[in-house]
Amino acid sequence: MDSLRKIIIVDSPFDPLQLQSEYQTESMRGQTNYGATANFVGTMRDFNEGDDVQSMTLEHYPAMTEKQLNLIVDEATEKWPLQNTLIVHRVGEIFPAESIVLVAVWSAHRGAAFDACRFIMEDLKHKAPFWKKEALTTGADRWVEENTKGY
Amino acid sequence: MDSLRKIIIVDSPFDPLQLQSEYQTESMRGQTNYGATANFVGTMRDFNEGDDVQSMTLEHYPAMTEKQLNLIVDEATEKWPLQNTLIVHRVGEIFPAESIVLVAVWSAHRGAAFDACRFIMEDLKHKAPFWKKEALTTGADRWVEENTKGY
Amino acid sequence: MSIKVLYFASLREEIGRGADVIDFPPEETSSSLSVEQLWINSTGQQSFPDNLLVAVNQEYTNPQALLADGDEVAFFPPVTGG
Amino acid sequence: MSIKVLYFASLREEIGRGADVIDFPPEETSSSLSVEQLWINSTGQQSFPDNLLVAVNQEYTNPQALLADGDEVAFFPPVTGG
Repeated sequence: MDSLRKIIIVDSPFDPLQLQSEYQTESMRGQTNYGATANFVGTMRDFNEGDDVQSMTLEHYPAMTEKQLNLIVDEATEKWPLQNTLIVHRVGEIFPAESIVLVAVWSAHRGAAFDACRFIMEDLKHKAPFWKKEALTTGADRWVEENTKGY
Repeated sequence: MDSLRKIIIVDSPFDPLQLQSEYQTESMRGQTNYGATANFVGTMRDFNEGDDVQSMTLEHYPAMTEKQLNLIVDEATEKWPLQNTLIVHRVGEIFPAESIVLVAVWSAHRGAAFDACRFIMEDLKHKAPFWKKEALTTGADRWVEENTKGY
Repeated sequence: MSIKVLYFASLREEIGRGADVIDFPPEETSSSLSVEQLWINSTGQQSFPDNLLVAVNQEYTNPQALLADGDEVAFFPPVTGG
Repeated sequence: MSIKVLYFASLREEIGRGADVIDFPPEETSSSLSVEQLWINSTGQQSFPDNLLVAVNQEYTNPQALLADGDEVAFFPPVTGG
């Protein structure tokens, strides 16, 4: 099944629901065949591993990032009948309560939408070339060494 | 854990992402302790069980609906550490591409947000007192007899 | 004892009405009235259908549950929201 | 043969630079150059760390993969996006 997707890397604050809404308007206007949309928004917290975090810097590998995210969407599309996928990921310096990532998936049925959204999110966390460096309120910097478990 | 929730039954078209955005602004402004938001939007399709559907009427049992949805959120809150939950459900006459339902869940971690959003959605489909009657393009009416599988 | 009975969706259409108020003389319910007895009494049907759902005072229950004066009992088919 | 090497995140900071361009004289790579050999050559380290990730031309591969002239090889720690 041919699946549409849009992958956006942004280096300034973004409104995930606004972008999802715009994408739906521009890409699915007049479409009445999707019944299920599942999304996930990751937001920067002000704590991690017991410490207060003041800001974070998200580094990535630009040439690889979109390529890898496209591979992940390809794989999801092979597993589930998806109609559209939108991925937005922030890079650069970011502050608590700002959005880090949006994954939104459109499908005819809810099972596929839920499964695919979660699959893409987990794969993104484990394969997409992004790295977080936290600036603690103590003044110290540290690289996040691994992601928390998603299941 | 005390969990905030908002449950809305609407009888005219609603914009699920707009409502989610507004709820987040009014209820979580300045909060920086949630890292994960998972949502699900159910949209009316123009087909079901092989037939073209022109419109649908959603009946419900007003006195029970909110009570039951609150019980479902209570149960989710016992299972997972949730910070906020928003449920919006449409009733009355509805047309293809209009939103039927929104379930949005905020938590510190993505596993809980994904699990709880799906749990609430499935429980809503199996326990909340809503019924769909489809008006087919052939002019015939029929009650939807059961929901499709969610897993 | 007086019971308010509600019917929803396809059941409402089959039965031809959305609500009944049923008053039982005290001698008929001296011991107890179950949901199933109410169903038979209010609809004239012989038994409680397998896939029929019932809520008493807006909470799910089963056909063997006993009723009290003033209860609101709702009968309905499997739900299909969401 | 010329290879572009990139380092990211904590690895970039440890190594003290983000990129190398390494030119191998033809006689040194007459047979084949593996990712692991490149790593040892470019960083001076003894072996390929267990949790080190590598991508050749922006796709994940393993330390035994063989390189070709013009490849872009990226070394980086476990990813932590999302």
